[in-house]
Amino acid sequence: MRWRRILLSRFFIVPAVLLLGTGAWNVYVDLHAHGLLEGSVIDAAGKPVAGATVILSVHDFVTQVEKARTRTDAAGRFRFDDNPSHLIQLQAQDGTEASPRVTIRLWFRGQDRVVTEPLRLAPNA
Amino acid sequence: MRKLWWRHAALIVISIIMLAPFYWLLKTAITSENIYEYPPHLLPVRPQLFNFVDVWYLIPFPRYLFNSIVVSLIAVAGNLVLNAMAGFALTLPFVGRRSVIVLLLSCTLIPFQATIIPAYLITAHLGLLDSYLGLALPLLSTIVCIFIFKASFDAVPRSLIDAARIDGLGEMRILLRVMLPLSTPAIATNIVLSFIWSWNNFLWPLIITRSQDMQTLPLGLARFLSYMEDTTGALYAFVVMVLAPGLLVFLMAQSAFMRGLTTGATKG
Amino acid sequence: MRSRRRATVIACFLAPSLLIFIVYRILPLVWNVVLSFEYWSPLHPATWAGLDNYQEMLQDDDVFWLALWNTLIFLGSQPVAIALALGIALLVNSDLKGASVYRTIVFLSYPLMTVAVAIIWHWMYNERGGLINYALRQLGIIHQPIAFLDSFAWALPSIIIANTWQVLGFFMIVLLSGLQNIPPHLYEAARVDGAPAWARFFRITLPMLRPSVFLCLVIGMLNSFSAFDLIYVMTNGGPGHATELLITYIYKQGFVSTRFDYAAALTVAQFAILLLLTWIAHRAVGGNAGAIE
Amino acid sequence: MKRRTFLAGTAATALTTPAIAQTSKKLTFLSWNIVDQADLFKTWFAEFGKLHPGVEIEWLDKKGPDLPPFYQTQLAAGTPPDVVDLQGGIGVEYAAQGALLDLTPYLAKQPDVKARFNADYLGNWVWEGKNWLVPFYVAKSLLFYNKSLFKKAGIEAPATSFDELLTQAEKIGAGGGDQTGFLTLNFDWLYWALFRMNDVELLTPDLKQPAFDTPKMIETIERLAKGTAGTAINKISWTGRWVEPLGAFASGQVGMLNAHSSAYFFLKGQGAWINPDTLGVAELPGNWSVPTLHGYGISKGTKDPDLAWAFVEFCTAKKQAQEMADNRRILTGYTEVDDTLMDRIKGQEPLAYAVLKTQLEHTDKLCGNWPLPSDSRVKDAFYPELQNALLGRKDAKTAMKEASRKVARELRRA
Repeated sequence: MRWRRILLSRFFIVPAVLLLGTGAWNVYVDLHAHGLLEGSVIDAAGKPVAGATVILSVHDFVTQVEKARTRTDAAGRFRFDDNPSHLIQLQAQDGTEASPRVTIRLWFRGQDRVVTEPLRLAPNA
Repeated sequence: MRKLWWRHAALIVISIIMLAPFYWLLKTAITSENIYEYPPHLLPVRPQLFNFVDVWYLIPFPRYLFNSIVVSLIAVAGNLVLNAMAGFALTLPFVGRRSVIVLLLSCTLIPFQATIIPAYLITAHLGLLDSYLGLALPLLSTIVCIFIFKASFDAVPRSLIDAARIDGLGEMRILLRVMLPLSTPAIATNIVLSFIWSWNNFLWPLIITRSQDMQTLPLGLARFLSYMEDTTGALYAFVVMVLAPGLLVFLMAQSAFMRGLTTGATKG
Repeated sequence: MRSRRRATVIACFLAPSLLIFIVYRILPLVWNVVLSFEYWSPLHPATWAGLDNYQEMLQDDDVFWLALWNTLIFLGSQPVAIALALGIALLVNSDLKGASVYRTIVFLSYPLMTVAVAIIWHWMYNERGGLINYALRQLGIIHQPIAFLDSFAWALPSIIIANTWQVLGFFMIVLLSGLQNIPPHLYEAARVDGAPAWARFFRITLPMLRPSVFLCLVIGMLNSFSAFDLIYVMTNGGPGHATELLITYIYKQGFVSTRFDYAAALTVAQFAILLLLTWIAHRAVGGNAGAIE
Repeated sequence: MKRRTFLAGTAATALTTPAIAQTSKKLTFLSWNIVDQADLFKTWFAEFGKLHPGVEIEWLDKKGPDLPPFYQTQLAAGTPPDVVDLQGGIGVEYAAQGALLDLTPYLAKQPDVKARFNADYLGNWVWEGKNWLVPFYVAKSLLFYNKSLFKKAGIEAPATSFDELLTQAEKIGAGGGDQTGFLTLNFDWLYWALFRMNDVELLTPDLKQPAFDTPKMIETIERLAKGTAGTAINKISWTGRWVEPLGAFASGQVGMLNAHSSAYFFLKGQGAWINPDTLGVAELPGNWSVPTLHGYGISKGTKDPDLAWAFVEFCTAKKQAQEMADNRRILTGYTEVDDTLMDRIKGQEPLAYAVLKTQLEHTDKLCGNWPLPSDSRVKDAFYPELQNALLGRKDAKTAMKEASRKVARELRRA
């Protein structure tokens, strides 16, 4: 009988729930943290742009370091598969035109994410 | 019943004053607005939880949390054992009892900040630098908690103690079998107070820890404060993460703690 | 033979605690006392200085007197906090519905880390975006924002309010436990004699609360040490030396100006002053230090 | 740091084993709040380990206000860290106390190492003719100004004299709202250029006597106090520490700010309005500036001075200095490395380029960096009195007489 009282007491339930939650979250993170990042680049008129370079830079509190570059395919889509961070900025460049820096915040490092909002190129002001 | 309404009103005002800083802390943690703009917004603007993610990766939070927990557990265990024994010894009449009490009382008046170098030299001599025991050693016993135990032991009726002595129980068994079961409230108070004081200790860990992974939460907070001097949401998110464990433990234990302190040691 | 066995038992019950206090409190105090009569810095051998440190402290150092004055003001604010806590304790000490909820709310601020409390209040006193300036301006009490932590007049009161906010809960709890230890029959007798509420309060409640009040005063004195973190983070001594307490001045003299000998003299002075104050408080409460509830 | 360390940590608890593992040779490096470069340091330590097999580096990092207590306690215990990162006045103070190793012989033996550094910055830590620290992070005070407020007040260019500076401040201050003209940081003598441009000297050339109690000083203080009473000079200049003054300037209500280059990154984070068109950068009148330098020093109590020097030389070598400069966008005092950094960010961040450029010019006009063994005590004796005079709580004459008496006593005692 004493064991039942302890099991139901607050001091057991709250830590148990916390540990369960952490464990479940860890499993979810492992399944979704391959660093995949996909998105698309369009020009001012909205047409996909092929061959544009997309720069991925990791944004730290103090510094900002460029980590990877890739080019868009024929359909204007680009794909990174080694995103190391949880706070990154994407910028597309094609000749003189460039898109504004888009900040993307993820829930954990390397979270797989498809960027729905395309990077829109604008003539370099 | 008019008095009741007036009493509730006063208590509500007091509660608002006590809770306002917590609300502001939470609000700033979930929005990273630059809190230098005037007028400040009463309701959160564009709330988002990403500050917590940034903080989680910048400061090794689990490691600091783990260190703080281990040190606090050692301190709480030490406090319970040492304070109970000292409290019980002070209830027994012996020569020089008053001078020991005065000595203990005057010990509370020695500020820790002034004892850092000798304390460090002694701990270094014991070879406990940069270790959990070294961190917890000065906190193993607290004078206020000794007196809390002493008060609750004084209130135990003499008849019970004399009966136990007649049955031939040794002093230690009297303490364990007779005294402690009757003063669970004092135990609860001791646990909560020693946990709070060891959890909040800032200066001693600063001096005695060397490596990164021995630091405790207050050091992580002080480190973050200097590293992120400005007041965006990240600093406040970290403050929330630092306070949450302590508050969680307190809220869980508070009913026993409140009952302990407010129902007094024993009736009559 | 039995009393000698009892003495050894008492000795080994007291020994561990006393050992901790001797090693981490008394030995350092002795170290400070010895050092206060010498010239010493970490790499030089100690040379005898006689009363030079004390003489400099008393005659030459006006910051010492300012820090002492600030410390006394700070200690003077503790009875105000105790009175406030007594008011709240009386309010809560009834069979009000929700009384325990109010108790928890008021006590919620005590377990917080003083460094965290300092960060919160440091921002709340901010001139531009701070909550207090905003509230005062909305209520029309002030028109121009006050830079609380940067003004010589407001800096110390601001620190005292932040400290009171944190310790109010603990004082309330200690006083509440004192209140509830007062046997109810005393009140019935007074009510039967027709004594009005305030007479009951002054003739019964207050005298019976003496031990709790004394414990609060001792805790209040300890608060002047824990206020170190508050001042270290909020104002670091404040504009000029406006919020310099003895405890922060000792830390600065020791570790910033690397004058450990002078800091030792300050430590001894502070210890002596606090000992005197404790003795006075002890006397005022009707001297019986042992009966602390 | 995988998230699961929290769970793994709770399982494997080594309760009492001291963390200082005994290996063949251990070098302790104490840095001043550079925790953001943990990854960079790991690569350095690995590389240094390859050059010196069997050497293990223990890296400690303490933030600014916490480093002195930690270092002094280690000194008292006789176990000072071998290599220590010190800042400005503290460097000379610890050298004068005999805590640091004289680096002159090492620099003499390796002139190529000595040639790396900008002579003025290297000279910042010369005391009694000896070198005590080598710089690795240099900054000095400069004038940031709000171009939009300048335009609104009809001011074309930053001031070239103290009088012009005050009149410009008054003009901007009169702009209404809670606008103020000028604001300065006040820690580590950063404000001293204001007095140096008025030919005020703090001490006599032999650094033994105070020399600031002059009519010129009284006049300068009275003019600054009049400005502080009005809206020309923001009061936070004399009472704020870091977050308050820079936050006030970042809110866009202050015309000019006297601060050093590392303040720029804080301003950029706080002020959304800051871009090359709205934030101007210039030297203070007379090109005077106060340096705040970080340098590597070696504790005299080190067990292996040559190994410690090898580590200092390694950390300030071209490759390492370049990595530190690129990561933190700072100038290292290593002339060659700084030039390459400047070329790189010239295109990328024009504003950062403009800020950092001021740090490399007029390094012959440094002030406020006297090699004083009791720098913090002189500062603690002087500044409160100056502050009282500037805030109008005391008249300048009595404040300076009192400050002069106190500073003389501190100098006598050192």
